[in-house]
Order: sequence, then structure tokens, then C-alpha cells
Amino acid sequence: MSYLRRSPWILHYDGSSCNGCDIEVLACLTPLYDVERFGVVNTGNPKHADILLVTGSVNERNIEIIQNLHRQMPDPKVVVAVGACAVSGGIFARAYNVQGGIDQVIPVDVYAPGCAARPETIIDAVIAGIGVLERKRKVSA
Amino acid sequence: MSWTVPVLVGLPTVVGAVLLVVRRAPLRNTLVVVASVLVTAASVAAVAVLADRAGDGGAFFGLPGGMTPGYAVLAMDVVLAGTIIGFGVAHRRWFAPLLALAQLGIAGYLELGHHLPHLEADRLFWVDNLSLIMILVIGVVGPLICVHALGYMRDYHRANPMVRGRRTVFFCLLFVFLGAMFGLVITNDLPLMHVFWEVTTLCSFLLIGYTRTTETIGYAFRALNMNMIGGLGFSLAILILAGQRSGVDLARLTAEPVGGLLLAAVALLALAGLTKSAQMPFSDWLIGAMYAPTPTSALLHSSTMVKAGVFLLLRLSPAMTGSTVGTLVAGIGLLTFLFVSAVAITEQNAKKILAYSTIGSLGLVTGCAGVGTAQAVWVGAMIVIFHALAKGLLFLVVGTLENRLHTKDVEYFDTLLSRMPRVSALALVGIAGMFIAPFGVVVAKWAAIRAFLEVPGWTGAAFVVIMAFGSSLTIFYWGKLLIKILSMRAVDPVERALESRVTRFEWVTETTLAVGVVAVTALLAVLSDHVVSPYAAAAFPSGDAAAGVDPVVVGVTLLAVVFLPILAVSAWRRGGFDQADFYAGGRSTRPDHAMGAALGATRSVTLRGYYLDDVVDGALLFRAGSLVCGLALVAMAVVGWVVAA
Amino acid sequence: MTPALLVLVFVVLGPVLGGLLAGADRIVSARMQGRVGPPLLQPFYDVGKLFQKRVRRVNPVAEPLLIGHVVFMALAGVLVIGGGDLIFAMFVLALAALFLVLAAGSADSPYSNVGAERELVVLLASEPFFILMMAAICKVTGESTFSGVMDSPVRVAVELPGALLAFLFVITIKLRKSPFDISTTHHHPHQELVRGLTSDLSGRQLGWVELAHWYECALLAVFVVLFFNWSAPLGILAFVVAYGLEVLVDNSTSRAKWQLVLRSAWAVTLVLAGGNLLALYVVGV
Amino acid sequence: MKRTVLPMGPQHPVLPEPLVLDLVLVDEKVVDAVPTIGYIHRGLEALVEKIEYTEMGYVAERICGICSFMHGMGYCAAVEDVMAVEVPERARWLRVIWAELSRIQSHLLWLGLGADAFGFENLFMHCWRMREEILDIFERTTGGRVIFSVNLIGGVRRDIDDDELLVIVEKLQELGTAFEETTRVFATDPSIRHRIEGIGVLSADDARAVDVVGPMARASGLAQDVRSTGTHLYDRLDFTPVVEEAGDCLARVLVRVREVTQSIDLIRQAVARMPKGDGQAISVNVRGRPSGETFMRLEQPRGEVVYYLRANGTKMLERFRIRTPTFANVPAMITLVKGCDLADVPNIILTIDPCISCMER
Repeated sequence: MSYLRRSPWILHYDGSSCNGCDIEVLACLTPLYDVERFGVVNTGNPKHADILLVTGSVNERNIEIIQNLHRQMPDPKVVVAVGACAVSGGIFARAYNVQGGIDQVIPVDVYAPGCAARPETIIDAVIAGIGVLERKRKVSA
Repeated sequence: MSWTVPVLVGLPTVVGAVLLVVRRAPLRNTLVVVASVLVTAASVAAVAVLADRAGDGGAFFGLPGGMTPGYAVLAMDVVLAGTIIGFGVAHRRWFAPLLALAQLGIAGYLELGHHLPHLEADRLFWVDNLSLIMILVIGVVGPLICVHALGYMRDYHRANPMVRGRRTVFFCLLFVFLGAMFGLVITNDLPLMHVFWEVTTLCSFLLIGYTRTTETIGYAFRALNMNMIGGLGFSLAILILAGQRSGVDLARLTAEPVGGLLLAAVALLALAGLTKSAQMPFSDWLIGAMYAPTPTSALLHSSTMVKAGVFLLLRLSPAMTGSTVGTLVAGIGLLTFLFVSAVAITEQNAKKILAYSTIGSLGLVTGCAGVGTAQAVWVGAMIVIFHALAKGLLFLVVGTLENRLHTKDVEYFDTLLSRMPRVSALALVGIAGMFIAPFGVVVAKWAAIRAFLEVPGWTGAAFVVIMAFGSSLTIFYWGKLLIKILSMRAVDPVERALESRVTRFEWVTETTLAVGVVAVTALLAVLSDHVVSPYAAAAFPSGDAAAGVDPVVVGVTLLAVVFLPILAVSAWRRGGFDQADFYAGGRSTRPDHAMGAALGATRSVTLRGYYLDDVVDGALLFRAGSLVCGLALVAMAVVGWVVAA
Repeated sequence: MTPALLVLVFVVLGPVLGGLLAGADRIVSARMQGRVGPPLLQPFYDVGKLFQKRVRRVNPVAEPLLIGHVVFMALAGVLVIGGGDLIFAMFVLALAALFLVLAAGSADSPYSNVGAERELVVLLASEPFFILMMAAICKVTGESTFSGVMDSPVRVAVELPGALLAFLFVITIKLRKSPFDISTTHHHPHQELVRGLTSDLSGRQLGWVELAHWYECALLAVFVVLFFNWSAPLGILAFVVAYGLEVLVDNSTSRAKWQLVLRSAWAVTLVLAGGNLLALYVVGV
Repeated sequence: MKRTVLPMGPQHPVLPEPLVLDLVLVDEKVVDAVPTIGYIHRGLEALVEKIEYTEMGYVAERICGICSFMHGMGYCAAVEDVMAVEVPERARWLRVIWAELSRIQSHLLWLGLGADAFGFENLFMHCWRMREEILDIFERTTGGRVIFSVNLIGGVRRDIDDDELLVIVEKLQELGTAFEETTRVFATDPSIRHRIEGIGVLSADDARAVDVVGPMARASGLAQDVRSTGTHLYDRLDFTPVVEEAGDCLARVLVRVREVTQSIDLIRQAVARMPKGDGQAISVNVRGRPSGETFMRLEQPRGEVVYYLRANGTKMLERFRIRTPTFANVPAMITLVKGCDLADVPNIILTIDPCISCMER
């Protein structure tokens, strides 16, 4: 019996997002979407989290932050790239300080497209992430 | 058994005198170690001899050959007063010399005027279980601290080249002091006791002023002044008692509740006890005394000398029980506990924290003595034992830390477990012994609350309220210190090497004390049944038998005392952790606890404990406490006057 | 029931009660916020998951200390239920809380440290009350054990209304509910300390903390029963009402600052509980 | 003296964005605060060199996902100004309506975050639930929730028909009624006042000296609002800036609370005053390449934003520069944070309503 399925705790980090996706991530927690129904809690702390939601792209400065957060999460863990920027750099891909999507610096398990990614997409991605979590647990066990 | 007094008092005094002329360090080291072993052996032997007669009210005896002190007491008084007056004149300080003159005047009037306040030869000394406890505390903890001082003073003078080394005087004073303490705790004759009392005051004065800077001389005189006030009270009590039927016989005076002039005398003696154990409003001198070298603080200002004050109060307990004087003494003790515990929260200097904690613990004993029930004095005696061991240990550890880290600021004791794991373990034992172990303060508080609940009238409720708040305050400052010590980060080899420079003298003594703390905790039931309960029952024959020791309590607390240090050390040895994993807002982190900082820099994690500046004003509280307790003292004086008149 | 049976019930069912309360709390809170909320058993899923996760240890000291936290918390309950001295149990309770502080403090990291220091403030705020409460209960019944108080003809809540009111106030601190959730929060991380106390704990370490908290909740329920010693069902009902009130308060206040927590808790303890105790002496119990 | 250094951010649950502060603490008093930026810098102003001016609007909308519409509107208005394009009146009214809806949305979002910062989770949830109503309106009228790309150089992409507008006004009136309760809580709840009243006080003089903008300035008694200059049709609306005098966190909260109500009223006015009827033009076709330069000012939810735009007659703009309100307000925030309690820091930070994404672009 795996409890991972029933209790995915998320950590959100804003890479260099425009706030659009961030706010939608937060909106998932609020009454209309209420992801706590699925046991999702926004932990705000990598040590407690199972799923890392990164919005926005990678830039020079936040590489080490994203890597650090990812490293500090205990296994098994899953990374979800939320929004076009996190997936590929999005509209900012050509900006001089943008390196591209999150997968440039940490392994990404689920890509959630959209600009901004809609809450439905984000919830979908988290649910997909739960599946990955479960697989990872089985592999490591 | 009459040999015990000359040996216990004489041996350390002779050793002290010899040390005065030993200038070579190796010889001194040998001498001190040998003498310490002898003193401990003598005290153990004395206790063994006295043990079977000490129970049930105690045994009385005199000097070998039925000698009486006679004019020797007056001679000693002259010497002591002369010394104090001499120092006072030399430093242009007049208060202490005046008090010394007054005391000398009283002694002269009594002795020369043949009002002879002395006992017949066979009641000069009185040994009961409380005395035995004190003899063991002095005879075991004292010599250990003397040995520890060998290591400490070497490093101390290396670290402070400006201070002129006067180690001959230093060690002489330590041993003379031990002799006086032995004398003090077994004397039944009050004028004789007063002499020993004043010797300890003088030793304390000289040791506080060891470095001879303007600052320390100031603190030394402050201690002297306050202790002399108590000494004068002692003299006045003798003056009153000299004309009474019970005379200057301590055992007879304290056999049962007293009234009238006797109660006034008891109040005056209690004043002496309060000053010696640094209860408010006299707490100031003990804080100043922390400027003395740390072994002095360990020996005089926590383990033994200040215990003389509460020893006297416990002695007086049966006499003042149920009287207003007793209640006021208890009030002063408990309020002192409450106030200094709050002040300790705001203190950053490790020695001063220990000093406040000492005053607080002594306050608890004072409270127990003032309340005066079998249960209460049982708690008081237990605290005396545990406090002597644990606080002695803590002071020694702080001394070691001070010489290694070159600071007494607890803020710089952080990550100690990583830097000095063995010293940390010792510190943990000390702290656990101080406030987790039975009759380390936490459980003492429980037992004290139990005792206070039985006190009739609203004062009992007030005491319980004070205990509830005071005990929470102690959790705060000890907890804060524990956090510092238990925190860990990767350290470099230079820091790791710190511990290898701790001297053997320090290791041996500190480890012994730590073992002592754990052993006494484990043997609590034995200690209670065979030593402390009989004392309490003898002091208060009418009262309930002293609280038995709940095996659950012992088990739980022993678990805690052993749990902390053992887990800490074993965990320290275990691998499988990543110290770079600490949370720093997602910033990059390193095992030595450096983290990415503003403006692209990297900085080491620095942490500061809370001192609750917004809520607690230490200086103000200290003054407030002194004022309240001072008022209680005034009330005590009025009561004493009224009952006397 | 015999004490041994009671102890067994507490050790086994205590956390279950605590977990169910937490689950119910989350549902009720969610409903108050216009949400559906998680399933009732969510806290158990969470802790189950935590024990399935790997641990990222910052240092080796934290985990033994956390186990100490759980053990002593359970022990406090066992002491209370199993016939130990009630006042002594309060000191064990404080000791248990201290272990959590030390576990957090040992991380030597900024957030954990601030959380640990704040928890010390919280302990400082709440501790006097529990000692006073137990002292008052023991005084008023003349007993020192759970069964003694329960069998006493004295109706504790009737004699100690002030202490009962203060209890309602102080358990807000113990339950880590707003406005007094200053050192850590349970299911609400949006706080300046990033959960403070548990910032550097992960996996089963966090599970231990949660488990200990469940024991603590169960113990608080036992305390309420002590107040209503003439009728255990009434006590349990009172606890449910009290818990409901806590949830309501949690949802209708913001978080107080530590200065207010400390000052108000001490004032309430002194005036209500201390005053109550003093009044007992004045009327001469 | 040893001090605690608390590394606040870049990842911190109180601030969804990577605001970075090193807080130097004694007890919990903040004795120093050192900010750092750059964690969210993309360099999007420089994108004008790579992206045609006609498409740059999409980038401008993504300067910030909260005031997305306003950025798009500002950019388009600036280009229209350079190219001297006459925008149809209905489009201009629609822009006012969407702008004010954006303000309501932004303020509700912020009120929620603010409530969350002082630990009032329930209030956070309620504010965000109300915000969803606005997002519903966005979704119905444009198809998007937060970034809806409805601005166009020369007008807007979509019309809202008159019936729909009336429905919106009605919905907003209902929201306004529901919001009264929220207003009351923010203004009177003692536990909230404990946390924000008298905290982070910025006097009117200081506000002028450090040059704050938007609700931050208005909470310190400065009636400073670009809308009162009457541009963007605001001269045709009955508008007086919301001003509070106290200058503390509570005042900044109250300004935003009252602005929500005010914006509802402005939308009602706009709907009433805009030309009615179907089939009106909502955009003009813009061709050619811009040349010249302009400044464009707007009152965003967070305060005055200034766009500078220079074009040299090519497909690419030569320069596109934005002075965002957060950039103007951050210095005041750093000043206010010093000397307050740690627990006040999130409140002070949030009451300037920082948009780091705007600030660092």
C-alpha cells in the first residue's frame, strides 16, 4: 500500500516566471480548484515536498537555486515544469539572460504546457506526477 | 570520632600553608594532587566513622582531650578583623572595616566581659546527616576543583599575561577555604561557627580580587561588604543568644519552633544565611564574584561556600517553621528564584548564567527551608547535593571552554558538539543534571510544588504560582544553551584540534564529576532512604516522613539524563548525513554552513539566541527583585523587633 | 478499567484520536474556507507517506532527539493515565517539548534556529499554566493521580472555572492554532519561518513530529476529562466542543506576534489560573 | 555582537516570487536588510531587438502575469502614440473596463496574499474565491484567465456585447456586496489590527522623499494617481483617488480594499457612459513602421508605470524601457523593514505589493 499516491506535497519555485503560472499554481489551492481534496499541500519547503513545481525558465542566477531545491528534496521526488517558460523558455527563450527550460538543469518528469498554464493543466500534471512518484518508489524499493 | 575535627579542618589548612611557599609548578602539581586525594580520603573516612551515629538527630562531640576554644575564637576574630581592616585601609574602603570593628566589638564584649557564649566541650560539634552530606560535597567536589585549577590556572595565565601570577596564594586560599568549610558544617558552637563563617568570607574576598585590577577589587569589596552585613547579623544573634537559656547551642536552638527573642536571633542568623547564599537583595555580589578565576567560581561561588548559607537556613528551618520569619525567608528565596531565572534569560555571559542559576537553585533551597516541613527540607537537601555536583561540573566545563575558545559568551558556544564532542558530552551531563535530573531543578520543582501545596494559607498558593512561572523561565535559558551546544556543522581540523589541548587535570576532574552526577541520579533511592529522609525525619519528627522517591520518577529522569549525552555522542560518530542540506531559502549551501548571501556573496550561517529584549529587561528586573526582597527583609526586621520586644 | 489497560488504550488509540482530530480539523477548516478539503484519514496518509520517504539528514543528532520527543510525549500520557504523579507528568510534557526544540536547534540553520527559539518562547508562555492547572487540580481534589481525581467526589470544573477558561486559551498554543501558531504551523506553511521548527526535518523525522503531536492532542483530551471528572462522557463532549472552538478561532484570526503570545498567556495564567488557585485557599478548601 | 542572519528567499512560501533579502536579526528585531535582485531577470526589454514591434505586445503582456493586461495596454498605447493612431472609442472604453477588472483581480489577489502573510488563511481563501469571479469574467470575454492578449496596437481584439456588459456590472455589484464583509474584517478585526496597525509607517514627507507610487503613496496621504490626470478616458469618469493618511500597513491594506469598491464603481460608470450598439469598430488596422519616441504613463494596481519607447523606422523598436511601480517602491520597503519585527517583515514586504517579475523584467 503506497501512501505517496494519497499525499503528494508540492513545492513551488518561481524560476523567472511572469507570475502568471505562479498565481495559477496558488489558485489550485483555493476554493475553486481545492487540490487539498487529493491530499495536496503546498509545503513551501523542499525537505517536506514530493513534487517540485517550477514555473518560469532558467536564468544565470537561479540555476543553483533550482539545483539546490531539487537536491534537498528527499527521494522519491518528481519535477513538474509548469508553463511554456519552464518547458522550453517560452516567449523569453531568446532573451539574453534565459537559458531555456528547467530540463536544462534538473531532470523533469512532467511537462505542463500553457501560457499561462491553466489550473486544470497543473492539477493534471500533478496527478501524472503522482504516478511517476509511485513508479520511482517501486524502483528504489 | 573526636579526631575528625582536627583532621578535617587541620589537614587542608596545613596543606594551604605549605602551598604558600611552594613556587615550582611541578612540585605544586604533585602536592595539590596528593593533598586532594588525602582530603577526599579524610572526608570519606570521617563520614564512614560518623555515619552510624549521625542519624536520628545527630551526634555531639568535642575536641580531642576535651579542649575548648576559649580565647582562640577571640584571637581568630582579631586576626580576621585586622586583615579586613588592613585591606580596607589600603584601598580606602571603609564600610567593611566598620562592620569588622562592630563584630570585633561584640566578640570582645562577650568574651572579655566573661559573658562567655561558649558551649561545654562535648557539645562543640554536631554531626547529623545534613552535615555528612555537606562533608561529602566539600570533600569530594572541593579537591576535584582544586586539581582542575592546576590545569586551568596554567592556561589562564598563558591567556592573560598581564595578570601577575600569584598561584601560591591562590592554591593556599583554596585549601584554607576547604578547612574552614569542614569546620563550618560540623560546628554546633555558634561563636566558633562564626569564625569559620568569616574565614570563608575572607577567602572569597581575596579570590575575587585575584587579578588585582580596579574592577575586580571593586567586586571583591562588594562581596565583602554584603557578607559582612550577614556576619554582623550573625554576631548580633550570638549577642542575643548569649543571654538566653538555650545559649549559643545551635542544635538546641533549632530543636523546635521558637518565639520571642530566640526568633529574633533566628531571623538574624537567617539574614547571615541569605547574604551568604546571595539571595536578593544581596545577589549582586555573586554576579560580581564571577570575575574571579573560574575554579573559584566553581568552588566558592556555586558548589560549596554559598551552600553554607542554605546549610544554615536548613539548620534553622525547624526553628522558624510556621512563623512569619519562616514565611518571609521562604518568600525571599522563591522570589529570588523567580527573578534571577528571568534575569538569566537576558544574560549572555556563560559564567553569569551559571551564577544566576546558582542563585535560583539556592533560592529554592531557601524557600524549602523557610517553608519548613519534612518534605520541604528533604527537597532542599537533595537540591544541595545535585547542585553541587552538576553546577561544579558546569563551571569547570565553562572554564575549559573559556581557555579553549577565549570567550565566555554563550553565543560562541554554538556547534560545540562538532568542535569539542567530549567536552560537549560533559556539558550535556551537567545541564541535564542541573535541570532534568531529580533535584536538578526541574524535578526539584515538582517535589517543591508538592511540598508547597501542603502549606496552609494563601502563601502556599502564592509559592506554587511562583514555582510555575519560575520553572518555565529556567527551561528557557537552559534550552537556549542546549540548542547552542547540540547544533552541528562541519568543522575544520584547526577547530577539531581544540579539544586535544584540554589538560589531563581537566579531563579527569570533569569526567569524575559527570560520573558522579549520573551515579547520584541512579542511586537516588538509596540516597533518599539512607541519608536524606532520616535527616528530614529528624529535623521534623512531628511531620510526615519525607516524600518517598517514586521509582517512575527516577527511571524517567535517568532516561533523560543518560539519553541526551549518549545519543549525542553516538550520533556524532554515525555517518550518513549531509550537513549541506540545511534549508536556506533555496540558496546554495555548504557543509560548513556557509550559504549564498545577498549581493552574490557567500556567508557563514550566524545565529543568535533569543534574549527577549522586548519583554524582559534584565537590569530592571534585577532591581525590582532586589527591592521586593529588600522589603521582605525589612518586614522580617520589623517582625524580629516586635517579637523581641 | 485497570490502569494497565488504560495505558494500553492510550498508547494505541491516542495517536488514532489525534490523527482523526487533525483530519476532522482539516475538513472543517476547509468547509469554513469554502473548500471541500481532504478525506478524514488524510493525516494518516500523510504520516504513512512520510515514513515511506527517504530522509535527508542535516545532522545525526536530530533523529534520536525526535524519537525522544515522541517517547517522552507518550510517556507523559502514560504517566497521567497510568497512575503517575500528575504534576510530575507536566514536567515530562515540558521535557518532551524541549526535545523537539533541540532537534530543530541542532540543525544550526537559520530557519530551524528561529523556529526553535520561538518554540522556547511558546514553552515559556504555556508551561506555567499546565503546572498551575495540575497543582490546582491536585489541590482541589487532594489527589495526585488520574484515578484519584476521577474518583474524587469534588467536581473539578466547578471548583476551577478560571483554570478551565485559561485552559481553553492555552491549548490554542499547544495545538499550534492561529493566533498562537508562531513557531510552526501544521498544515499551513505560508509563514515567515517556513515552518520554523521542522524546516530541516524530512521524511520520517517529520512523521515523528506529527505522531508526537497526536499524542499531545490526546493528552489534552485527557486533561479536559480531568476537569469533568464526575462524568467522562461529558468531558469528552467538552473536549470536542473545545476543539471545535479552537478550529473556529484558528479560522477567524491572524497570527499573533511572540510578544503578545507570551504576555497574554502569562496574564491569563496568572489571573485566571493563579487567581483561581488563590481563591481556593481564601475560601479554604 | 553576534546576530542571526535569516536568508529570506529566493524560495519562500510567503512570497511566491524570488525576492531576496538577508535579514539581520537581534532577537526578532530586524537591524539590517540587504536585498539582492536578478533571480528573475530575463532581459525582455532587449527582446525588442529580436522581436518585431507588432509582436512585442505579447512580450509586454508577459512582463507580469498579474498586471498583464495593463502592460499590454501600456505598450500598445505607447506604440499608438508614436504612430499617431486614433483608437476607436469603444475599444478605449473596453480597455478601461478590463483595466479596472485587472485592478480588482490584482487587489483581491494581493489582499489574499496579505492575509496569508499575517496568518489569516481563511481570509486568503475568501479573497481568492472572489477573485475567481473576475477571472470568470476574463475567461468569458477573452478566453484567457490571467494572460489574455486582448490588446492590439490600434484597439482590442474582442468586443463585449452590451447585454454581457450589463451582466458583468450586475455580477460586480454582487461581488461588491459580498466584499463589504471582507472590508469590515480587514478594517476592524482586532487580530489583524494587532499585526498591521502602526507597522511600517511611512510618513507623507518620507513617501515624497523616497518617491513611492500607487497605493503605497496614497496610503501615506499623497493623492497621487495617474488616473486623475484624465488620460485613457478617465477624465470622463467620476474619479477621486483613494487616500489614507496613516501610512502604516493597515492604511495600505485599506487603500486597496477601498480601491476594489472604487473600481467596481468605475466599471459601472464606464459601462453607462460608453457608446452603445453592436457593430462598432473596436480596432483600426495599423500598418507601417514606427518612428520617434514617447513616454506613456498608466496607473497599474501597484502604482504608476512609465513606458519609454523609441522607434527608428524599422520593424524592430530601438529602445523599450519600463519603470515599474515596484521598482519605485522597493527602496521604501527596505527602509521600512529595518527596525521592525521579523513577523512584520512579510507584511511590510507584501503591503508594497511587490512584483519582482515587473521589477527585474
